[in-house]
Amino acid sequence: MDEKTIIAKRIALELHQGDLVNLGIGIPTMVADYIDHDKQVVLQCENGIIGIGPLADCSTDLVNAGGLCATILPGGSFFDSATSFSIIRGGHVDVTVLGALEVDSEGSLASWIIPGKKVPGMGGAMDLVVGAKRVIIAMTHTSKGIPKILTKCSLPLTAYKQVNLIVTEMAVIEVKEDGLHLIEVNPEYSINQVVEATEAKLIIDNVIPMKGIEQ
Amino acid sequence: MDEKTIIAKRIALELHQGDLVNLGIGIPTMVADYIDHDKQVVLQCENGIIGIGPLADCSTDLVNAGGLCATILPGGSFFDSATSFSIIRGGHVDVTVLGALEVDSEGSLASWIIPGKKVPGMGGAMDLVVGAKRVIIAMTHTSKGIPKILTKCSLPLTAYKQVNLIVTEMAVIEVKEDGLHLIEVNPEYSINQVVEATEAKLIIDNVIPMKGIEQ
Amino acid sequence: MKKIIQSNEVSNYVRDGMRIMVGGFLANGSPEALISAIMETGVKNLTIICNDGGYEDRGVGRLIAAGRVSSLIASHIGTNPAVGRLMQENKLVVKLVPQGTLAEQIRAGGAGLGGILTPTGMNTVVAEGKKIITVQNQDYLLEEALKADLALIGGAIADEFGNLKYRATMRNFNPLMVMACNTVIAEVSEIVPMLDPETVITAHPFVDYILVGGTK
Amino acid sequence: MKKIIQSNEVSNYVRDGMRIMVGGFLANGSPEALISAIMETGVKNLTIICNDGGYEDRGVGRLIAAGRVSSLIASHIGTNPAVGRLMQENKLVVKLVPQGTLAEQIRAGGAGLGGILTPTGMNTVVAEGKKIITVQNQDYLLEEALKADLALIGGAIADEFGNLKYRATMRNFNPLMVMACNTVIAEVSEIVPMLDPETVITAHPFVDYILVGGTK
Repeated sequence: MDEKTIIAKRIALELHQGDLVNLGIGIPTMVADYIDHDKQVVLQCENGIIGIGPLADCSTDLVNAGGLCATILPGGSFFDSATSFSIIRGGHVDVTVLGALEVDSEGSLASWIIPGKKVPGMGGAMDLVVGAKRVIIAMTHTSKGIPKILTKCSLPLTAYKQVNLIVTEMAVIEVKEDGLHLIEVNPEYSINQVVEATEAKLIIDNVIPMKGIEQ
Repeated sequence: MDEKTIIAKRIALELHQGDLVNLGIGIPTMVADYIDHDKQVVLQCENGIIGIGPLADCSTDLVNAGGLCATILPGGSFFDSATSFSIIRGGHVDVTVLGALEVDSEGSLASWIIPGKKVPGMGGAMDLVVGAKRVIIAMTHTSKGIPKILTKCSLPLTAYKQVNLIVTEMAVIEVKEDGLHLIEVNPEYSINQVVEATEAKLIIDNVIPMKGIEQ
Repeated sequence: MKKIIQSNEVSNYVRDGMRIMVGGFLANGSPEALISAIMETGVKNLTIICNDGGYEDRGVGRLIAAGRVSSLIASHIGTNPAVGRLMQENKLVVKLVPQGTLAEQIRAGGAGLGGILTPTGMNTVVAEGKKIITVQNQDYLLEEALKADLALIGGAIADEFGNLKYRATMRNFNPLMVMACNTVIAEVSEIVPMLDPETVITAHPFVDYILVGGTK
Repeated sequence: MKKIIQSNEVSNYVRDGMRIMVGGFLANGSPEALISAIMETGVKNLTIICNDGGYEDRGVGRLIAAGRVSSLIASHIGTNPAVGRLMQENKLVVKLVPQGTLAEQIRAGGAGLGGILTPTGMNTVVAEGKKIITVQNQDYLLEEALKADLALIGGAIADEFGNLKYRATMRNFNPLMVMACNTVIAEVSEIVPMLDPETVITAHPFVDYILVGGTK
């Protein structure tokens, strides 16, 4: 199983019956493939849809937040961008899953700009992480060996102190008032390997094997 | 012709081709009966409708801003109260016609409260007079002989300096930077009678007979 | 998908002292069956946020006339004589708000905004005690966002998923209030299989309970 | 009822240096025929307000890639390499705005509000130089309302009165922009006799001109 699949499968477990969920572009989008169908999780996209379904050929007028042609599931609906962000900013999204370039020990994240190098823009990410009840970061643990979970973000922030959970291919880390708690580790790695791949201090009290990633 | 009809007929002349118009309760509502049908004036009600039509028996789910059962004309549409006041506050209503208890020489008006006596509330009036491009006041010239057009309003204001035109059964008065200009007088009254029934100073330069009130 | 409730279950969701938003404009689009159900419960001391005071025998005005309401936030109270009477008897506190401001404050509450900057009410008693914010040389009144515990929604038609659309002018404050309250009970005249996704006004995640009982 | 225009008439409504809002989200709901018509005119030095920079060959990105735009206000520019290139060449100034803030700023412009109070962007570079307003012990960023001279609207179906509805996710920023601009040109895929009054998204008084030319 590749690292993206591990991350997506693990995050799918965090979504509960009836949750309204916004999935970002990249690994977060893959989470949709692993959600238990009995849970009736409802997916929102910030371009104005509740109940987005699988991708489709472009015979529809409907795209997802990544601009890809998609479908709407029964019971879904369309709305404008102001309404969409009222839903997001107003705290009506239960969970948002987003990628990040860096996350830090206070739960701040950086994801929208590498000054002088890459400026994609923040899109809806700043609203999503401020507004959603729960913010889950889906990302590889390091960037080619360089830690992305830091004591303090070095890149310009997307938001300050908003992340609740970090899921990587190596571990699951919960952000609490007192810092980052390592709660699950992928059995393919040792706790020490996780600690070494993490710049921020990890609080290690009760680690269990990473859930939901059985083949 | 009674005084309300005189006022309504005169105001109807102020509405132009394609105008989006909001008519208040009372005399303003009567204006609708005298609009030239060729003008395609469109009526908006603040409870969420563009294209309101005549009153109806209560077989519809539709009321006007006075709570009376009404109809919608072809091309009309419904919307929520926030959208309705976006239209109003945002300057998209060309003309609003409203009643008033007092209007003054600066174009301020009072219409929503007589402290200690009557407190109906402002409803949508404060938004309408601030937002509409043109504010026309429809009212009897006096209240049983007591002037309602004053140097300075004595009652709590609905808005400060927002009125453009005052139409009564006696006269038509335009509010300009330098004060109130008497521009038309109902031939049944003399200019002196109008001046005596008005507390505010009237600038009298070029008065013509009141238009549109022929039988 | 949504929990359908009966009118005798409404009592599970209301309690003394609650802050409740009630849809409707002069009782058009008010949830009459839900209001009747609340009349049946003994709840009192309610704070009601509604466009107006309704009528003594229609809309939210029934709760007011029955003495269940201690505080009312509305834009207009002239159609319900009970409001003035109870105010004079010091049994009811009324806060009058311009209608567009009220609509926008409720919308802001649902949209996660702190409040609104409106020109409405400037230089009137409405502005007293409030912050003035200047933007691009124009003064605006800061009016704070409004939220509540419970929304009572009327004038709606639901589909089996719990999506709502509203009948004609019954839409008014209803779709704003569903966003601004912790719990939402919608009274619907009927439940259809599925609404066209382009015509849904309130999406199903915002509706907690549905009472079938509105007049058609 | 509305003036139907041909694509060669679009030049009557645009001029150098204009501030233009363009609907669409990654070119979904963008007015491609209107954008082509503007490409045909010689206008340049435009300020464009749009959700994103589109693509080099689709949406508002075509105007950017052709060097017609000197200033862009958007939430995302990662899909159009021309944007980064022109920025580096100092030919284009880009102001990045969080998407929800941008939507709400445009809505505020159309609604006569001075701006919005949002928690989004607090403690980030987005907050730099902006007023912080505290409401009920929470800090909000004051983001000013946005307006423009012209709105170019896409993804719509019109009726003979000029009312619009939008197809699926093509709604996005379009109905917000019609309210915030002095002149509105809507590109529609078809004109039907009359839309159901409950399904109209943009009422006809907001539409000045209609171009039939959108892809169906």
